[in-house]
Amino acid sequence: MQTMVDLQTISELYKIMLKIRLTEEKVAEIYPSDKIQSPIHLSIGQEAVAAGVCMALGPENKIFSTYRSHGIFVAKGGDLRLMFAELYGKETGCAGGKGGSMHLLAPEVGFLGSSAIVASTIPLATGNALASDYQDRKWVSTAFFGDGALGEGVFYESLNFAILKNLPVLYICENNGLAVHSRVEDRHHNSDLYRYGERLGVTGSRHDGDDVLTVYTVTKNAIKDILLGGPPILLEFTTCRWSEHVGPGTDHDEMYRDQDKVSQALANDPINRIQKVLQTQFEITDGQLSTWRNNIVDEINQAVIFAEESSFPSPEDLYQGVFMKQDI
Amino acid sequence: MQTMVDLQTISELYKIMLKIRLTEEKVAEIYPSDKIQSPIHLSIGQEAVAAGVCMALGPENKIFSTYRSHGIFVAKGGDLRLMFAELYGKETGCAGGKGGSMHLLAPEVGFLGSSAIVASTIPLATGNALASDYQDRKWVSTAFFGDGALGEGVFYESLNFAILKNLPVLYICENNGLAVHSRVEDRHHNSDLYRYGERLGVTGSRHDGDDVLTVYTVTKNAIKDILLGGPPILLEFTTCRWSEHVGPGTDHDEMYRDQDKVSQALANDPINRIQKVLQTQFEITDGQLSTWRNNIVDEINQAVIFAEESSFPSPEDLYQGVFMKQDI
Amino acid sequence: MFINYGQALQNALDQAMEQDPNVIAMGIGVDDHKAIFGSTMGLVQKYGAKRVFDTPLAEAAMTGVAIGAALGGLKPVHIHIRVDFLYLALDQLLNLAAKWHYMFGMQGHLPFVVRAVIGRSWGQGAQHSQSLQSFFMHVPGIKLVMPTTPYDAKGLLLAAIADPNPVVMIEHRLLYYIEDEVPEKPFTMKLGPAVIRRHGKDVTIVANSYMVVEALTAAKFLEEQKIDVEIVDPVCLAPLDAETILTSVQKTGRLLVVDTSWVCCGASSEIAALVAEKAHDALHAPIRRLGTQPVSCPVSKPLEEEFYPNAHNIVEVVYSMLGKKWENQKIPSLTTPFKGPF
Amino acid sequence: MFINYGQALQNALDQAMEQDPNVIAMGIGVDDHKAIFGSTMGLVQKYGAKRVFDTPLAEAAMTGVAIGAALGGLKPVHIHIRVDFLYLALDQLLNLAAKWHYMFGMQGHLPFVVRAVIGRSWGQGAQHSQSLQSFFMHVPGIKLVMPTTPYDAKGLLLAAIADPNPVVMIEHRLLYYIEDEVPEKPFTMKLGPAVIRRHGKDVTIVANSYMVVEALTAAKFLEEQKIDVEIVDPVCLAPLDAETILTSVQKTGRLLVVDTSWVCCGASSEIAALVAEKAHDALHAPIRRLGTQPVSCPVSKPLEEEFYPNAHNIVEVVYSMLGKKWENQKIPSLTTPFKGPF
Ligand SMILES: Cc1ncc(C[n+]2csc(CCOP(=O)(O)OP(=O)(O)O)c2C)c(N)n1
Ligand SMILES: Cc1ncc(C[n+]2csc(CCOP(=O)(O)OP(=O)(O)O)c2C)c(N)n1
Ligand SMILES: [Mg+2]
Ligand SMILES: [Mg+2]
Repeated sequence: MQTMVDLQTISELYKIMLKIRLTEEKVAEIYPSDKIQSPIHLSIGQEAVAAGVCMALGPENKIFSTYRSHGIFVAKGGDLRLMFAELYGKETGCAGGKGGSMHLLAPEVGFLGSSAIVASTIPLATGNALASDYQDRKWVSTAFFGDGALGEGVFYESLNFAILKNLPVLYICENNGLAVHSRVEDRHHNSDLYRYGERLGVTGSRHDGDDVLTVYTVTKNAIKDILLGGPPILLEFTTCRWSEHVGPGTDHDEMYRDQDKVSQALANDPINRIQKVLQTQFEITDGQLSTWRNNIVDEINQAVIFAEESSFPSPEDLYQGVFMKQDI
Repeated sequence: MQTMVDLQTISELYKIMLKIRLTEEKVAEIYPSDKIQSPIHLSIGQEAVAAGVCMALGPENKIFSTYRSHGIFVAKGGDLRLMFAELYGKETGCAGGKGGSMHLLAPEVGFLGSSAIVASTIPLATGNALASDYQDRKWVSTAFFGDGALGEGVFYESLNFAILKNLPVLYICENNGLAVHSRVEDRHHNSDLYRYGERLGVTGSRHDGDDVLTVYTVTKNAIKDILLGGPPILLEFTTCRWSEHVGPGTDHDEMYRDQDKVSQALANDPINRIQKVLQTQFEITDGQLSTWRNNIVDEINQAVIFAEESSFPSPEDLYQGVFMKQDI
Repeated sequence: MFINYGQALQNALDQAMEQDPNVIAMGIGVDDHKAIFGSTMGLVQKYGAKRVFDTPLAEAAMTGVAIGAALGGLKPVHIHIRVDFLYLALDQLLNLAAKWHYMFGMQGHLPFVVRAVIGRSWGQGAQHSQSLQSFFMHVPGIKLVMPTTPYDAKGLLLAAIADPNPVVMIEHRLLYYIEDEVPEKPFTMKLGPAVIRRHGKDVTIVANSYMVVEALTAAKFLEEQKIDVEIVDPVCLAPLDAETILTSVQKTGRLLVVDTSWVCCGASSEIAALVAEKAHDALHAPIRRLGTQPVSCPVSKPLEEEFYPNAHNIVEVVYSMLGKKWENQKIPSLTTPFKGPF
Repeated sequence: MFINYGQALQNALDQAMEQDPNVIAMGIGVDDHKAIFGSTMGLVQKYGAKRVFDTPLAEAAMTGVAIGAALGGLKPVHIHIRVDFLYLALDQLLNLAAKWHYMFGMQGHLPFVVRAVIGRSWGQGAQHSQSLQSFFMHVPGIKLVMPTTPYDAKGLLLAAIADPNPVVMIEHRLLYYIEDEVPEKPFTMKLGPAVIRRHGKDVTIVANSYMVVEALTAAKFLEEQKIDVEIVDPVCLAPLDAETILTSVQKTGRLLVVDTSWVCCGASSEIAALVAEKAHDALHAPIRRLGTQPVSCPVSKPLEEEFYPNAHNIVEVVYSMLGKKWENQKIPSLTTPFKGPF
């Protein structure tokens, strides 16, 4: 499957993943300074899912996501400066400082919003697909959610409606096996999450979410099928959250962790995996890799400077924007 | 399967079904007089489900139901006088006149309550089963709901929890193919409702809900299995609502109705079906049948008289009972 | 046109759909022969099943579907035959829709409308009779309207659909059969200004929805007793037209608020608190509130009658506010009472 | 014992579980190492996984499970780490639990407790900071308590568990780290009576939950300015102890209400309306209300500070109620501000 993806795409995927990783590490580094006064949910270790899915989606297809969205923001092509500014609560942030880390968006590249209520954007993506369908399937709408979301009723309600109306919607379950500190097997009798929509009529499949080429290819195919009129699809990508649930650190030694899974994940860093492909199959040199990395580091540093130098909103801004003014 | 049920049980099932039918007909007869000032949802045509399930449950197992519960009240063994009094809004009613037709209960025979919010008692039965499990599976808790309930998220949330904890709960889906005026196939891509819990881990099966012996036998077996420690079970019983959704009349000619289904159902009256078994296999005479019927008619008439003669609550009763007093 | 409230709603929705192909109507029963008490009658025939469709029973997700569709360029009108079912949709409405535009720094907006009917008629009981306007007033970000007349029904629904924000419209079953003159052409009322239903000088009665009918009944009777009440109908409860209410109280010096819901933390408590804060010095008597009694709605007729506030209660309170004793005469009803079968 | 609020909750739950084998604790995260800010610490180890268990993310059904379990003889304590998630449970709580005992003619009762924490700390944003007490006050049938001190936390939780009715307890994250003396033995507070946190004669401040801390800070400062405020903490908001509030206002002639939530149709509007109705003649100045500003909670620090009412705002309003001009001095804080990382 891997060789079907061209070098440029693979390089792009690699760069996105690295950018996510380095961004998250920068966030974690800054966090203890209290410059980011908002809970953060890092996606270190899960980069391949965001990168593969969002690259396949491109900016024209839409996405709705969760509080754990730094990676998606980056992968979908959001402006990193706006993200850091948002984390800092600055007026230049992607949500004007009002949303914070849990409410990122980048509508200019199809990232329409994210919610801190688990599963709550699944119906939104579904409804957004209804709007697309209304316009001859102009785009695919995507819901991004964790394994925790399959506990919530709206997941089933949404899938039922999506298949009933054959909507152009893609459901991406990023299964890191954990909801906060609760293992998926302690929340579900049957761990085959990708099959949970099956009896409603929504076909699903499970894939290695740490293999970015698989994620990309599978998603690309799903989008193609859907745009051709195919039914909604559920894709489950298995992965591992390296960070603690919320906050800048790690908690690999906590009891709730499956030690084997953690060590395995750390040993199979999804970024290393794709880096190896670039090095061995495409003979990308160390020099090339470090140029890429340096560019990313520069961009991140610029973004941080942008955030630091931006102004806070003024207290009066608090009162702006509850309602949109009538004439749009 | 039918011959495994003894004569006494069959007679009992027949009498319950007939009692439901005649009760509903009496309610419909009274209704235009405005003595019953509350919406009524009749179960004419669906008698076999209530009778078979409730007879199998007996008074020791629990049930939670919906606004369409006259049949369940009768079948579970509730005192008919209290039901009529409740419909009349009298203080002697099973809910003191406060609940009305949509909120029947008969806790003394294990009918713990009913709700007019579709699907809302499914989690209650599940939680009640948790309490049973806590006491070494003392009883099976049953949720009674229509096909409409499978649209609602709590159905899935409840089943997921029930199988996770292996609770002694029985889910009864009374599928009359309609939710108000909406056909099941217009609400669900896949009409195999009994399989909707399958991927969560809850096994289901579908049966002819107009064949009371099947309903009874299948339910009896399910209860036995569950009480022995088996997993929760979903039973779907197909049937037909002869009445309009709400109100005393019929609406067989309305567009939303599947004419074939209606004529077929009317031609296969579930009460006639079991009556035939009694007559042909057990040689029950017409005389015997009419004695039974007369007794039922008497009981119903008595119940109506009881309701008519009972007093309305006094206005001050309005203020009683929001909270239970501390010492119980 | 001389049409009833349900017909006015239908007419508004019809005109909105005719004007704007992005307007869709969805909800349980919108396409059936009962057509939500007639308010969606004929629309599926006229606009087709893509624009007018029944939904599975799934209030939470279907609300999210409306939000997502609004973000995709549609203008959904999501209809519920009972307000009570909105509890299931509150996460979507109050955690998401109400916050969306603000939380995202004014990016993204949600032009959708939720219509829901207060079930009161007879014997609807605890779960089919509620009116939850105060929830939408409490949490910022949703507009909340309660049309009283057929004119309002049309003008407010057209305005709600035109508004770029989420608007919840709470209708009243007992108002559906009231007929009145309504302009044929499309028109919008502003989402904000209150309507003065009756001018008067002795007492300000702020009443909403069906409570306006009871207040008018009371007013007619009081008039014969030479008591002249002013009736202010907020029509739009969020945002609330504080000014019209305050101006009226400045004039009358007395305020009675009558709401379709419970008093505690209800719309009536907000209006009372507002006046207590802002027009304290104008008050000649303590503010009074009337709403449903602090219990669940019972089915039994005598209890149900005791549960709901009515013209008698209004007259009684007005008397006591004016320091007069009420002899409990019979007050002629202005409306024909609801008559079954259901 | 000198313990903090979270420890007091843990202690109460521990004692309730020890006393009554039918008490169970359920909810997302109740059995993990963070133990809901410590408030369920050690309980799964002590009572086992049958009595203390994590649940799938399914607030609606799990609430129904608690109701059904209560009808089966258990006494569930269902815990939510954020109040905001309760929107998902409102159908179960307000359509079912609140109505059950009444609607069924006083048959069946629901001895269960819902605990939920107001998320305010820093940067929690629009969906992790809300406090919905007014919803439970509006719909009859649920008791609603908001403990302020560690003592309350223990006394109210034990009372809530012992109560045969559904009780919702809304806690506050910022109170979790406050320490105080708490009796070791089990004890219950009554679900009803308000607590007078400070006696005074000039102005009555009714404040709840964390707002009591801000009110006390303001009071200390005002004392130095020779202004003597009385602070009434309702503690139980449903049913509400109107008498204690009214008695205080009769004495002071002035009322300021400070609530953790929005003003409109909030707890503060109810208390204001109540006093306007029942103690109108005692009032020497208009009633005032303070709550969160009428927008969604923003993340950005300067906006968040503007959003929440604080001791400064209280002092300012008290000054204006007394007709004095406030020079906007710095008010020394009585608490250490929340400090991250999260
Ligand atoms: C409806 C709801 N319930 C509970 C929470 C608290 N909570 C926040 S994140 C989370 C875990 C979600 O796990 P998952 O969906 O797998 O996403 P992940 O954090 O693993 O990315 C929980 C329970 C919430 N935010 N929303
Ligand atoms: C949550 C909810 N949504 C909508 C309704 C309105 N409603 C009442 S009965 C009904 C149909 C339910 O159909 P089904 O579950 O199949 O039961 P049946 O009436 O066929 O017995 C609907 C939509 C309701 N009561 N509750
Ligand atoms: Mg997860
Ligand atoms: Mg049905």
